[in-house]
Amino acid sequence: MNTQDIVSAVEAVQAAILANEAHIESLDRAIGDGDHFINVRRGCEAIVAMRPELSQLPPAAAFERIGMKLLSTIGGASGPLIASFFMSMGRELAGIEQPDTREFAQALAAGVEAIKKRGKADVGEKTMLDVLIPTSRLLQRLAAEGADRESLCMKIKQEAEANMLATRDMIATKGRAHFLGERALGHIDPGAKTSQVAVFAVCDMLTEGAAS
Amino acid sequence: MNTQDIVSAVEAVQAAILANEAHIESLDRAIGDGDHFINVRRGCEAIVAMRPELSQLPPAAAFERIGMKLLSTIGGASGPLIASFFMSMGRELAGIEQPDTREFAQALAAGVEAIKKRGKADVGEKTMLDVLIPTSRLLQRLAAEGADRESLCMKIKQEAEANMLATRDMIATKGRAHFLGERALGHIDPGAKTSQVAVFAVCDMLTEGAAS
Amino acid sequence: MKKFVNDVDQLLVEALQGLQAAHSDLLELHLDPNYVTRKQPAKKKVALISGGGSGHEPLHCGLIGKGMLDAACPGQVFTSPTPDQMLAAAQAVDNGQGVLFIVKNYAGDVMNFQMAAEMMDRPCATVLVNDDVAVERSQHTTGRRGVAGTLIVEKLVGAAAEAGASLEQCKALGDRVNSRTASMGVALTSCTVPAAGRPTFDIGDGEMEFGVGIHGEPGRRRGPMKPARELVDDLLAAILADLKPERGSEVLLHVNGFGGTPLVELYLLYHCAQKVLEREGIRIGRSLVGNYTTALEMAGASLTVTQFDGEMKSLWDAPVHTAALRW
Amino acid sequence: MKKFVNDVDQLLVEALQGLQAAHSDLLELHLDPNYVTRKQPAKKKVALISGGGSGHEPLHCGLIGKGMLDAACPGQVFTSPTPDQMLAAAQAVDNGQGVLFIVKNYAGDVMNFQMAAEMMDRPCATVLVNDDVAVERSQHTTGRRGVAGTLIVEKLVGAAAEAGASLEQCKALGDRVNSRTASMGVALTSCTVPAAGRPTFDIGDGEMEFGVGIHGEPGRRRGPMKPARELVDDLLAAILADLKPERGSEVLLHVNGFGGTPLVELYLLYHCAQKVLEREGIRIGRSLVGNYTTALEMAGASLTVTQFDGEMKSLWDAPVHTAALRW
Ligand SMILES: Nc1ncnc2c1ncn2[C@@H]1O[C@H](COP(=O)(O)OP(=O)(O)O)[C@@H](O)[C@H]1O
Ligand SMILES: Nc1ncnc2c1ncn2[C@@H]1O[C@H](COP(=O)(O)OP(=O)(O)O)[C@@H](O)[C@H]1O
Ligand SMILES: [Mg+2]
Ligand SMILES: [Mg+2]
Ligand SMILES: [Mg+2]
Ligand SMILES: [Mg+2]
Repeated sequence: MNTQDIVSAVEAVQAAILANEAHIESLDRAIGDGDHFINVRRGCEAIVAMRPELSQLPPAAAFERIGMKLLSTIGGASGPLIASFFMSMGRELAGIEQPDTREFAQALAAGVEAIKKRGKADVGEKTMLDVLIPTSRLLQRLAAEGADRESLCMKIKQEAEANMLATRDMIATKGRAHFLGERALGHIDPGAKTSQVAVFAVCDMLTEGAAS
Repeated sequence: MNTQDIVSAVEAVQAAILANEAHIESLDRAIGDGDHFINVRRGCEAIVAMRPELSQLPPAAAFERIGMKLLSTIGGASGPLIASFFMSMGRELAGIEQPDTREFAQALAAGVEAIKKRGKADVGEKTMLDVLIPTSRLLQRLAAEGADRESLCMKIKQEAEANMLATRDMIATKGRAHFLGERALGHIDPGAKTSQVAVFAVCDMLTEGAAS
Repeated sequence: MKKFVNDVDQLLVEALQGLQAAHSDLLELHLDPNYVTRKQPAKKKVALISGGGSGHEPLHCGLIGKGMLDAACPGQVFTSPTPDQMLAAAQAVDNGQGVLFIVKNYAGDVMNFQMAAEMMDRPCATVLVNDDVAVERSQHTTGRRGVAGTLIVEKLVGAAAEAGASLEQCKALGDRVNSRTASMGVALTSCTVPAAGRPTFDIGDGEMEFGVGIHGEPGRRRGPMKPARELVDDLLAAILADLKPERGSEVLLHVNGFGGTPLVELYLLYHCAQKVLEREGIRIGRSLVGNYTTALEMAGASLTVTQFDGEMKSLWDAPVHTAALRW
Repeated sequence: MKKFVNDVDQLLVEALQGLQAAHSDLLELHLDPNYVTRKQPAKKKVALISGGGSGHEPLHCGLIGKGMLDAACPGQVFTSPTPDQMLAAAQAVDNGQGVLFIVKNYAGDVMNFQMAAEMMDRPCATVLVNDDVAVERSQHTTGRRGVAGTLIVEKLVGAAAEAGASLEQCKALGDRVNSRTASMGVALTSCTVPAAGRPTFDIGDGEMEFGVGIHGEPGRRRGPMKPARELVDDLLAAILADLKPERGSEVLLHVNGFGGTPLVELYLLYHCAQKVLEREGIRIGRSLVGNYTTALEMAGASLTVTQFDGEMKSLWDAPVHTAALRW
């Protein structure tokens, strides 16, 4: 994976987020304050605008720049969390010019760990972590097993999808949905949804890239 | 006509106003501020509550008391106008214990004159006066001609109805509807409507009374 | 209708009782007839009394206190108060220097205050406020309405009265401020008179009422929603056409919310208005932004410009201590 | 969506520019990163900085000035501001006595202020406001929200800071005020986040959301509309169950409108609340009624009770000069 992949991934995520606008927005309206889509879109736009600058950087520095930019762009609960994710990935990849799948999986796990720490949250609390933690674990395992990209991406997507859907039956203990108590039951967490959408976008980009 | 007739007339007017609530209210919502029905109902209630006191008084004093009570009860544009009407009728009937139709018509004309003076308005300005002025004039003529009650009431009602409907095609130059300019076209004036309703109620009471 | 209310018929009295209790250091409530006076009566000065239908809060009761009104007579919602209220208020606050009524130009308010003045045996004068340029002036009609400019008349005359101006001087100042003040507003929604229980008018999602008053009534014309910038252009064009201020003149700019429009939008309107005035070479000497002359929960706003002259700016700056304005 | 706006993405900056221009004697606006400071920097005192999503105006920018905040960091509508804003604001207003962040307890606000504190190399402390009793306290959750009680914390700590209290004293006072403050609210309508363009929730004509926050989000439960008296009973029951004030204790009662509810209704709520507190033997030492901690144009209101102790009442009375509070 190189910086060009990162830039392509960001573009793919932006496109996917925009394509899911109505759904993501309705989720944060239902159990949040209605701004999650706008926050994430603002973040995507800022990063896509940085493409020229990012292309000059090694992956580690690119991730750090992305994190810093998102930190001052998104705001809300998702801002510091997503920013911490990228900054931590950047730190983890320091000195690695072309991370392989295992190194990337390792960095991603560090990023997820940073979200857990910053948000003081874990699985089962009806947040983005319900998608990110299991998906990241699975990625590490598949990478260690040396799975081929095609099947790896397919399994990762299944895992993200299933866990995103599972947030529907959770009572939130973190984030705004927590204020709703039982009323949040039956609604998917918006952050879990964007995480799943992002995972899908990156997987699809990677496999399409492979196919082409 | 004696004070008992006045009290019965007040009750009849109240019932008629209540029966026309939706229509009157919608008219003042369309070209006013929506309170005309409430104002008039408040006035009616206050007078009906005064029945015991009124019954003790000669017509002149009863009209004056009604006027004073309405002055401190209705408010808005219609309050001082309707109050002036009754106070002036009271003054006009001073010393007359049992006014006949001609005397009553005379007093009513004085009441309408008081509205004109207080409101600085005349026919054609899209107000209650568009009903009251011609109706009062007709009453004076019919009374002078010695028309029988039945046909007098029928003609008076026709006059009130026609003139009430005619306000629909007027541009207002007085009252709130004036602020709307041409937009008031096509709407009946609320004060003209209540005036017509009141005229009908009194006429119906008088003719029913005669029939029974 | 969704409102915080117990019994619609008791709304006004219960709200007045709450007002009085929340400002017990400032206000005294009198019921039946209803009027509100300063807690600490003013010493020897012209007594300023205003009033009008309720539903425009903080106007007028929130403007009672040192440097502004001595008393206010609240009517039912959107219904002018009655002469007995005005007579009782005058009786309570006149200390021999005469009474000045500050009255918004509506048929109902004018006639009720007029009857009070006729029934009163003390020196009194009336300032009629008619700042709304959405309505043309005319000899043959009721003329223009009084809207958000009323607060400015009350503030400036209030300061003059506090400083010892005579009844004639107060009346003359009020008329002058009124003639140098122009307003115009736009509404995005109607409001619901509590006793009526439903909105006064219906309006579509992409529409606005242009040239509205402060009673949830329809305006001069209905038009499509426009960007704030263009709306402000339209409002100020009408206001400036009326006032015709010279380049370099100094004004007070008041952005008034009708109740249902958040401050963030009012400040945005201020920003737009400031740019227009700048372009026209007009200096904003003072400003006021907020919900002061409201129409219950109506969404919308008006712009008011007062062209300062002489001592008007220093009268604006004079101390005031009321529930809604204080400095 | 019907709002006064030019370009939704520019709404915040244009509104801030309007705010600054309308209060050019009081406020100074800094853009990119966005923060607002006092025009006249305070002399040698603890620097008080607050901030949060926009849409709650006049909170927080309207509370900058002598006796209250030194700076505020406005985020996008309902979106917490970012650490770069807080760092720049701290840099601008810290004069060596340390920085106190006053933060409403939301995951986003907490994390962004926390990251700013971690990145800062000056003495700083944080007061977390969590006065909303609609949400239970718990070790395992985000805990209670900060709502209208925030203004009270800012006022009292602001007065103490102005009087020379140290960073530790300000932090301790803020925590104490917070622990003695409880709020609860009810909404009759939702509001529309401008960038989203449609109401956050739909609600029927006869329904209300009970136990809501200030972001147009649904509350703890939806129920049928009730008379104001019963609503106030419910709200105060929850508040008093939390504060457990003794008979005879003295409180500040704050009736806060969410933006779309007219003053006349807020005063009616005050009247109802006053009766309940009277019945419970609790004295209302001070009160505040108005739209201070809003959720754009949401109709609804919250009640806040602060149980005074020691110097808290005199800190409330201490002079304050901001756009929204002044005495
Ligand atoms: N403590 C937390 N840990 C992890 N994720 C969180 C936490 N708090 C909130 N989130 C995530 O953030 C999402 C909301 O983000 P967003 O709407 O942008 O911010 P806000 O809640 O401040 O409006 C939630 O759906 C949830 O997935
Ligand atoms: N100057 C006037 N002369 C005669 N009638 C008037 C005048 N002004 C208003 N009216 C009448 O009053 C009616 C409105 O009364 P109402 O709604 O009770 O008072 P307001 O207009 O103050 O809300 C109008 O429909 C009109 O008939
Ligand atoms: Mg959100
Ligand atoms: Mg009316
Ligand atoms: Mg009226
Ligand atoms: Mg948010």
